[in-house]
Amino acid sequence: MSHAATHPAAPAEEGLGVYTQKLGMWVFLCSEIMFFTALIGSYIILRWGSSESWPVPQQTLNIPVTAFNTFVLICSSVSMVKAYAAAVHDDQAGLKRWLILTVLLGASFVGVQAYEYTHLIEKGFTPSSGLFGSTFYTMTGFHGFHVSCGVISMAWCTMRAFQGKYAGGKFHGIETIGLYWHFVDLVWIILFTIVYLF
Amino acid sequence: MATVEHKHPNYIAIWLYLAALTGVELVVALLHFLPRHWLIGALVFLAIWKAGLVALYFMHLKFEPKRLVIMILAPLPLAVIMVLFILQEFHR
Amino acid sequence: MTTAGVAAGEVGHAHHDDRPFIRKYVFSTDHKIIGIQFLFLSLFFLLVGGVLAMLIRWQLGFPGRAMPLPGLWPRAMAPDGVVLPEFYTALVTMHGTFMVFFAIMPLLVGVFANYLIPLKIGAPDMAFPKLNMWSFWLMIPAGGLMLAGFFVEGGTAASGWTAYAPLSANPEYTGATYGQQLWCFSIIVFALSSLLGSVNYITTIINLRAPGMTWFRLPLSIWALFITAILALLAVPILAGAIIMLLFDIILHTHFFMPAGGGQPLMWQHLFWFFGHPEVYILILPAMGITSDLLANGSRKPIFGYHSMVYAIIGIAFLGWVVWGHHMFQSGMNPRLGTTFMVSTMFIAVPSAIKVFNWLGTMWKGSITFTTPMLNAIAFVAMFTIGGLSGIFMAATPVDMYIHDTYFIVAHIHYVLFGGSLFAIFGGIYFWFPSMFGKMMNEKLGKIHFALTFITYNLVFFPMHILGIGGHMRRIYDPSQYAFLKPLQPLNTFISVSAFALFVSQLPFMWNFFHSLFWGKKAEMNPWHDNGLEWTVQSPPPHGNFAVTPTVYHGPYEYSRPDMEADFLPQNQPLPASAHAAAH
Amino acid sequence: MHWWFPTNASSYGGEIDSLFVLILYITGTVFVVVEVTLLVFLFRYRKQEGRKASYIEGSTRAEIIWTTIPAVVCAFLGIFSQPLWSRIKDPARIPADASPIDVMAKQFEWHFTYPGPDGQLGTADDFEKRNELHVVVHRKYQVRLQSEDVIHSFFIPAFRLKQDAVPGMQIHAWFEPTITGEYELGCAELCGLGHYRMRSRVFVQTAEEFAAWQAAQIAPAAPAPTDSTANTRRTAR
Ligand code: HEA
Ligand code: HEA
Ligand code: CUA
Ligand SMILES: [Cu+2]
Repeated sequence: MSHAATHPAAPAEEGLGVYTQKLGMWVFLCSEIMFFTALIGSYIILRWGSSESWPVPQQTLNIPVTAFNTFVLICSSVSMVKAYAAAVHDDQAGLKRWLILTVLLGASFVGVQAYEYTHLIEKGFTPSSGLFGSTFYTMTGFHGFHVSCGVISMAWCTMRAFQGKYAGGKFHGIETIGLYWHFVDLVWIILFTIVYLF
Repeated sequence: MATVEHKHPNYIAIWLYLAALTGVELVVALLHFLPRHWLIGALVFLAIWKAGLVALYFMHLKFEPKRLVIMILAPLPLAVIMVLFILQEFHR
Repeated sequence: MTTAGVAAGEVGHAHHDDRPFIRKYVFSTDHKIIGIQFLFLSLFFLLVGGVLAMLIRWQLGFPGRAMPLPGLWPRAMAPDGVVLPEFYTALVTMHGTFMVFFAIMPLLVGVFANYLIPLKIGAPDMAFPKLNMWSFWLMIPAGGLMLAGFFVEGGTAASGWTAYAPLSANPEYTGATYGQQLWCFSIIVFALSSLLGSVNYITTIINLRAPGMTWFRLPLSIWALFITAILALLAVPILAGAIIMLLFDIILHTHFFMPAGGGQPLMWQHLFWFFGHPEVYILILPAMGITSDLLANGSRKPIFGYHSMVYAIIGIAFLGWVVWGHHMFQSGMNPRLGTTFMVSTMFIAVPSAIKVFNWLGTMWKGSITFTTPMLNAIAFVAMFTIGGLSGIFMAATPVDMYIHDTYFIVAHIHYVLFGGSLFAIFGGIYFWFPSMFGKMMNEKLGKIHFALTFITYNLVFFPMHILGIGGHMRRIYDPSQYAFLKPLQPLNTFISVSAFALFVSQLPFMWNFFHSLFWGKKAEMNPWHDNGLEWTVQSPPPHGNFAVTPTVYHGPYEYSRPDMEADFLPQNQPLPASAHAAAH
Repeated sequence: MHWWFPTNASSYGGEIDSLFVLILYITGTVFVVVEVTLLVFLFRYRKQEGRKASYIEGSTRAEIIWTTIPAVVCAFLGIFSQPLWSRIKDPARIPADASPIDVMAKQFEWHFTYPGPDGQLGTADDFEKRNELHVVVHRKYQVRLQSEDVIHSFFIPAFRLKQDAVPGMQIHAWFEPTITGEYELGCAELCGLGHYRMRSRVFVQTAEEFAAWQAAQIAPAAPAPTDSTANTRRTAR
């Protein structure tokens, strides 16, 4: 549906050629990039800008568990994109199945992170224990927060899917929320590397 | 709204791809066979690689109009400018 | 495709609005109502900021003298009306914070962006009306949290609007037990509101332009608001991130900015100013856009060099990202970096020059009518130039070494923010009031308000340059502590008296505003003979704006075409047949 | 313009003043040009009966002119200011013969650590002084700024010198007083409620006066407490 249709005479103005929700989500993600730039950037600056020696992450953090968690998040991205494909092809059953899977995977990621946090804090590694603690909890914490938001909205989408809101190839909602979900995954890929592995 | 006509890439393949890369990362990171700065370089490279896969296929940027891609990449230079300036400032 | 995503039927059918009052005027998703809500809210905050400024001026003009009605002031802050040092720093902090985040920014980006964008680009509403509503309703808790500071133990934040760590990172340093936390929370909520706004504006302008409204047919006000939205979109999250870290330093005792734990105090300044300088352009670009529209309209002439005006806006916005260091020349930042920033800062004068001279060019050979909006727009050009030029002094690092953190800076701030932004805002309010409320504001009162404000404003802020050159530091509670400042004290007193006069000069505006709201004379169609689409519908425009989606045939500045009788041509009317070369 | 500035008493202060005045001339010219043109246009092109505004959309030539001129001017200003700046602030270019003084800023006072007769800091004969900076005229000094708590700013208007003192950093600045007399040192960075009275006196003395004073300081007789102890209201740790 476009103005151009109603006014064939007029030169229809090209937007970015992307429907509005998707464009809005991308614009929002640009903002998110800068938000994480602030957090990750500060970590980089504090770690490589200051002369002090930095604790070796692998001695404090539990790499295997987090590696597993990374895998979980990647899986959730796949299930998400599968859900999107299903929505495009109007395969309702598939859509619901993949969405539920995504929610579960996302939730378990948060769960594992909660478990990780509790253990670290028991070991006495807290936000106030040095720059590493400060940056670690801020970055992973805010990523976790984003995942949680994603899980909630995903659950909501699942509900709507069961109400058949995405039937008949109405995939815009799914694609849009999917973009957010993949972005969160993408951020984690970066975080996992520079926080856990360096 | 002709942005969906693209055929869907094989998502499962990309999934395995990502999993494999993660495996490589772990190997590189945990069995320290590389000198420190090489290690960092390799890991950053792998991370960007993975991120690229997610962005290109899962977020199907590969199939979006150029202008959108440009718009999305716009913040990155700013981010880099900020971090590099501040970094070299403390790195004395 | 233009309106991809706008539900069918929604497009261009201004249906008369039968929603209940609460959905229509309170929790409204109509961009016009939201804009007007922003108008009232931010004018209120402007008043708050103004009152705080008066208290500041009282203390500076008459150090240690009890304020009028001593009983009125809370004992903790001003026992028997005498301002305490801790209260003074709180005043300065809150004044800056309210003016920047809660008055000028919402006035420009909240009011005009919301009200004008859909109307001027021929869209029925914003791309995401619900988000838009939220962006307004978030401003209420944000402002509430900020005001709450005055009522908690230890008072409001007191580390300046720049909240330099570590002063801000440990309540013991300022004595503001909870104030700084409240400040942080408030700004975080504000950041959310701003984010929702920006996403809306950008998406709307990209995707919802009416047919024919090509990029280079957009009014400069819309161009400015578009670029501003991008700046806000990318700058504000940096502030949010920094403030979150600051907050954690305060409540979780992290060490981001605390040298004790290995943190970097200067990192706060870098992050803050990486946001802060784009922020100051957020505060001026829309004002520039509005000025351009008003000047073209007021001198009945096309804007001079439309394209370069657009590129100048983009240039300023881009350069704005690489100059933040000019706030940190004396901060202990690497001096070589200082040189880089000096040069980049100097070059911002270039796009600004283009704008100033093109404004002059616009008036050249015009037919200038001195309506209140036009007067304010002219004042913008005159005053922004002063403020901008004073920026050049500070850009020169050696000079900045002397005038940094003196009243020279304070003078600069106010010449750009009051002389610039606020005059443009006044002009904008006078200009679009008829469209917003269907009533005209009183011209005579408007002119009185303008004249008084213009004079007293200069009496207040021009002498501040001299204070600055005299070495008068900023943010000091009692200048008379310093022998070398004693001779300047009379000047301080003079400034204060003028400041009170300036405040009084705002009364005609307030009266005019509220009186016209109810008893103003009815605005006829297109009272200013403007070309904008917002004037092609009745005022106030109906819900959904346009009965039929307008088609745009030419740029917004077709004034006094030689081949036409009328001296204006709204954008939705075709060029006269004689026009061979189509305007951009 | 001297009636504006406090009298300059440092070696480079004069250059800063004249740079200021230079910029003042440049911007002043721009200011006059802009404002006068504006006023002339306002009068000349005010609405008059029978005169229609002429339809002019711009002039590339004009725009190129008023883009390049400011560009040139600003480039010139930048290049012109740079040497003075790096001479004053570049850590590498602090005069080698500058005698050191340690400055510790804390809410809300200045602590100075002077070298004893040996001219070396960190030796036994160092001595401390609060809110009193004594220096010898025509001798170069290197102040090593540190802060105990928050950011302060070491500002001696008469020397045109300003440099923040940042906790966790040691920042060096130098100056050479040129006129004997008493001046003031202020704190130029908001550092809390006592910011306004974080003030120290600066004595520029002849070598003899200084030597005498120095002797008096090192002598067992404890230095008399200086005035501003009285109004230290709250001191955060
Ligand atoms: C609307 C807000 C606004 C705007 C538009 C500007 C515009 C500029 N500002 Fe300003 N600035 C502030 C708001 C703003 N500033 C605030 C709030 C602070 C204080 C923050 C704080 O510490 O609290 C500040 C502080 C500040 C500093 C730090 C001072 C210090 O703390 O030591 C500096 C230093 O370089 C600076 C420079 C400039 C420059 C070069 C411009 C340029 O963009 C100006 C360009 C315009 C012109 C130059 C005039 C028009 C041009 C011509 C007529 C052409 C001819 C000109 C020449 C040939 C020179 N500003
Ligand atoms: C846009 C921003 C803005 C505006 C408009 C003002 C307006 C004023 N400011 Fe502001 N000021 C700042 C931004 C602004 N200021 C900032 C950012 C700082 C730095 C803070 C810091 O150091 O941290 C500062 C600091 C500052 C100082 C320095 C304090 C110090 O360093 O110790 C002083 C001192 O005189 C001062 C004075 C004034 C005065 C007298 C006004 C007068 O112009 C006020 C006149 C009154 C009004 C303009 C309000 C009138 C009300 C209306 C018109 C609304 C009508 C209402 C309805 C219709 C409902 N300001
Ligand atoms: Cu110390 Cu201000
Ligand atoms: Cu700036």
